[in-house]
Amino acid sequence: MALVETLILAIVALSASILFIKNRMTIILMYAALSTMAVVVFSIYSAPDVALAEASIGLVFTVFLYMVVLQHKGKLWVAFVKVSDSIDELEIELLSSYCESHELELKIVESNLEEAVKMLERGRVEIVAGALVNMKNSLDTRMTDGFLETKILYFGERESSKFLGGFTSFSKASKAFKKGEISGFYVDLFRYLHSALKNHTDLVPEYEERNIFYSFATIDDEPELLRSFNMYLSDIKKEGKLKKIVERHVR
Amino acid sequence: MELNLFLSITIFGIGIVIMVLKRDLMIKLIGLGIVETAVTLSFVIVSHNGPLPPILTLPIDRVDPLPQAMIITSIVVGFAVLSLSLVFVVYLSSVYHTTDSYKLQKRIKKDEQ
Amino acid sequence: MNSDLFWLNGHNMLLLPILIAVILGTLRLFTKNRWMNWIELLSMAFFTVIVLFFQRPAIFVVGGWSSAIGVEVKYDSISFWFIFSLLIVWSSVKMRFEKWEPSIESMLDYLFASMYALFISNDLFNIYVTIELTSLISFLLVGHGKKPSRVWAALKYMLLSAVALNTYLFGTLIVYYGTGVLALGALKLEKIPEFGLALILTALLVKSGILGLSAWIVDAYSKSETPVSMVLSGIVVNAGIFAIIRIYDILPSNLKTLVLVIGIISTFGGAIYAFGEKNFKRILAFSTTSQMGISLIVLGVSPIAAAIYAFFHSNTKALLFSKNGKISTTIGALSLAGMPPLAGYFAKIAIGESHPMVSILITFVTSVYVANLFGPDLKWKFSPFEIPLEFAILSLMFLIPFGGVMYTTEILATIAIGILVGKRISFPNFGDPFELEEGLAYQMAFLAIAALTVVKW
Amino acid sequence: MKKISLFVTITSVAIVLTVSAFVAIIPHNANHYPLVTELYDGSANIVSAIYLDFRFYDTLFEVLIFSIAITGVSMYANRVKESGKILAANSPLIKFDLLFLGMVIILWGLYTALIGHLQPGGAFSGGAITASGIVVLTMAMGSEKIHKGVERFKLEWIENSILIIIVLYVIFADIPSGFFFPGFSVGKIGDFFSGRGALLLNSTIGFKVFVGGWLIFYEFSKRKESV
Repeated sequence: MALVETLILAIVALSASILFIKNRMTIILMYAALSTMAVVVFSIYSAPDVALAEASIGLVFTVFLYMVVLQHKGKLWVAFVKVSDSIDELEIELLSSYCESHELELKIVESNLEEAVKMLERGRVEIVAGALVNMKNSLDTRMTDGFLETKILYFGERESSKFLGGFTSFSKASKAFKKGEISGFYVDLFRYLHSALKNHTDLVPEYEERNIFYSFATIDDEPELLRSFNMYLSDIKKEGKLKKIVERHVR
Repeated sequence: MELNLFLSITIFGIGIVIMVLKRDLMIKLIGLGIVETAVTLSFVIVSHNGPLPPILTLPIDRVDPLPQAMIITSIVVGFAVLSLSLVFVVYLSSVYHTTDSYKLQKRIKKDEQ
Repeated sequence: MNSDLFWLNGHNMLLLPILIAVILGTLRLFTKNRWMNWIELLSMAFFTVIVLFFQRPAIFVVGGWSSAIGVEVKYDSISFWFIFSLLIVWSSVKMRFEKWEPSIESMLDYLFASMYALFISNDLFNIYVTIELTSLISFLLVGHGKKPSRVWAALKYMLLSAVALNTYLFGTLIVYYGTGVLALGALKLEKIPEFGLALILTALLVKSGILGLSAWIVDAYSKSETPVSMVLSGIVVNAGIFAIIRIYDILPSNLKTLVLVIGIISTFGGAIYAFGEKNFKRILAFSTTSQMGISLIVLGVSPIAAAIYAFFHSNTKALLFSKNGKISTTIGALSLAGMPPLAGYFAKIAIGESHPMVSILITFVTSVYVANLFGPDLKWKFSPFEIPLEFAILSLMFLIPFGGVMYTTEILATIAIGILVGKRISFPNFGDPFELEEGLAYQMAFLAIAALTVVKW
Repeated sequence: MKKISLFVTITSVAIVLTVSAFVAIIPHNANHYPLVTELYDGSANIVSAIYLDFRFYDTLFEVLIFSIAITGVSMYANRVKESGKILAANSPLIKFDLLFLGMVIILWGLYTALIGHLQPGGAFSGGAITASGIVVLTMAMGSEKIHKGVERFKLEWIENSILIIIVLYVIFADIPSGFFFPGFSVGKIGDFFSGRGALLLNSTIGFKVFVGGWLIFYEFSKRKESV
């Protein structure tokens, strides 16, 4: 029977062409077409029970399950560290506009700094946001380009001083510094201003380092995410949108 | 070997190559489904040694019913395996936010340290 | 059993444990009470022991049909050894009284049913169905627990064995295409297409924990919970080796040589991988691959010896995986290495009779990696669930009149030297190339080799 | 490493294909099964006679496999935190059409399951067709409204207790014959009450497959779009 041979050859061609296709939905539809042809072959070869079972279980219900489970919109998982309102709103707006431009869904997990970094290393999130500065020995993950210039304020001696002295907040670090547990630490401008405005701290920075930028930390096994995000940042810099967003939030 | 059986073995091999080549776990599962389709096809081809379906017909002019009964069993088994592996993939992607098998293995290795 | 009371003849008594296990497993879903474990233990032990003691070797067709249209079951001494080890390991796992949810407990009962059905099965397709059921249960058991890495191990296991079982199905089809029968008893008389046998053999080797071919084994054993590891290494790993024993005498001679070669490779390769390991469970996982290779070598000598070897190995490995205390670990390790009064020694005699050099070499490599098992974290501890396992290990002592005693001093000296070497020298640790894609590649490569051995141009 | 494994796989698949092209098998053309199974089993459809009677021993394990899959899916899906749902069809016309279609599909599936020993069909395909009818109903009504039934009727309990019915059937169906697996009355061929236990088994196993498919779809639709 020539019809059956042509159908089986078509199945071979379809399954071979799946090798060269990237998109999941297309592949699932091709699988559906393939098993439909198989069902036709079964019914021609006078196996009605097998045709019915394959059509109901192997074709229809399986494709239903794939369609239900498969997501049609990618997600971007962000671990978010609250610092102060203005910078938080700025970062949220940047991330959400990035997600809009790339058809992603923004998922935000709030946590403190060290938990966020741990989640990033373990691959539980893809981006950490929260007033991170892209200078060396700040974080040992990939940092994006900066979106906002800031200053780094040094307290105590500058050598052997760590970001917040290894603590999670400015107040803890300053307490430890006053007690003399750490010889010195440095902090970015916003954290300092936030706590300085809240509780009038008497610590004055001895030294400040300029042209440091705020940026996001991305997971290290997805270079394409880093590349696309940097491209997006440079684009909105060229358009001047970045300036507007920054001025809207930060005075 | 008969042409149809040889073609179904070809589909079997293509399914396995899909399972090795593609990095996405969902597409690996599709490859597994293609392998099962190939096996079903070959069973039906072997069972077809007579013109008529096995309902109220003489043994001389009907197909062999035994491979059909066996392959119905294995279709159900394939559906069970598919749903279980699908729920495993859903769980893994809800923890690690990826279905790419290489990235998944890397992240799990990091997670265990 | 020849005495029929009512309709409980031998056929029905042979099938009764399966049905009882299914009923108990279904009832177990509805209750959380711990005393249900006692009911399960006692009833399964009762019905299985009746079969083990009174059942004579026989071949039935389920439902009393003719052998051509029904499913054939066969009970003989091989089934006896496998069912005996299944009963011991299963009841010792149940006796741990883990704090499990009811579904897992019921799955253990279904596991008993499916393994029992596999061990009396004599039909190619019935072997497929029971092995599939067994592996489905073991996937769920491997993934059980909080860690996500367990789920990845279970998924890897699932994909690899799904491919293997489809290969098995294809081989079954080709055998049926050429001969028209599925019952193994009738297949002996037919002329079987060897290509199908090559496919079947590949699938069964993948299921039986050979090094490389079953790439899932390291992760699945080392990452899962302790009782789950006991179940996997004491019960589930016997499925493949039992099916290989059943089909061994219908294999052509060149495939038999291939089985011997892969057995030797797996024996020493698994041992070499186990040398450099420090993790307790990973050592045991690689040792399982090595021991399965040994049982393939024994299979070349005689099937019943391979059955006894599998019996000894499953009890020993279950005892070792429990990692309960110094006593159990010492007994298990010495028995694994083949210390004379223990089970491992009498299991190794079968090789020693034909080629003693191989037996000495195997003892040496085994005792080298056994030395790594004794870490600092072992405590003096004893639990009642050990008792059946240790009794089973010591019980083979009564085989002395049959097995005979040979090479005692050589084996003792080899064990001493091996343990010294393992303690002194630190071996390099190879990484494990046993991820998903590699496993599929190994399967396909072995399939190609097996196909090349059977082809006639 | 991955590249090497891909290369090995492709070459060995090619080797297997070339070998299988040279393998010569003389087809045996087996056909062991008697005329229309008059003496043994009254069902007209011989495939159903095989998997409900001659080889029911295999089908028992098949049913076990299915119920274990259901248990496993509900066990592991409960660990997933994300949640989604399927919304109801917004326009009333589409809603009515989908409802009607779903009802028709469910009736068709029940018929297919019950008539399996006379016509193509049987428990597994019938149950799956009924479950896909439930899927269509879900598209119409939205997932919450439909899936309330799962909790209300304690479907998992019913679905599990069906196994006990099957095992009791196996044990007590045919005591005089002295064997476990064959069922009771043979019946006349083409008769609705024929094929030993075909009606009982088709209805129970079909119901089990239907409930199992519903449960699996329910668990997955609670985690919609999560991969």
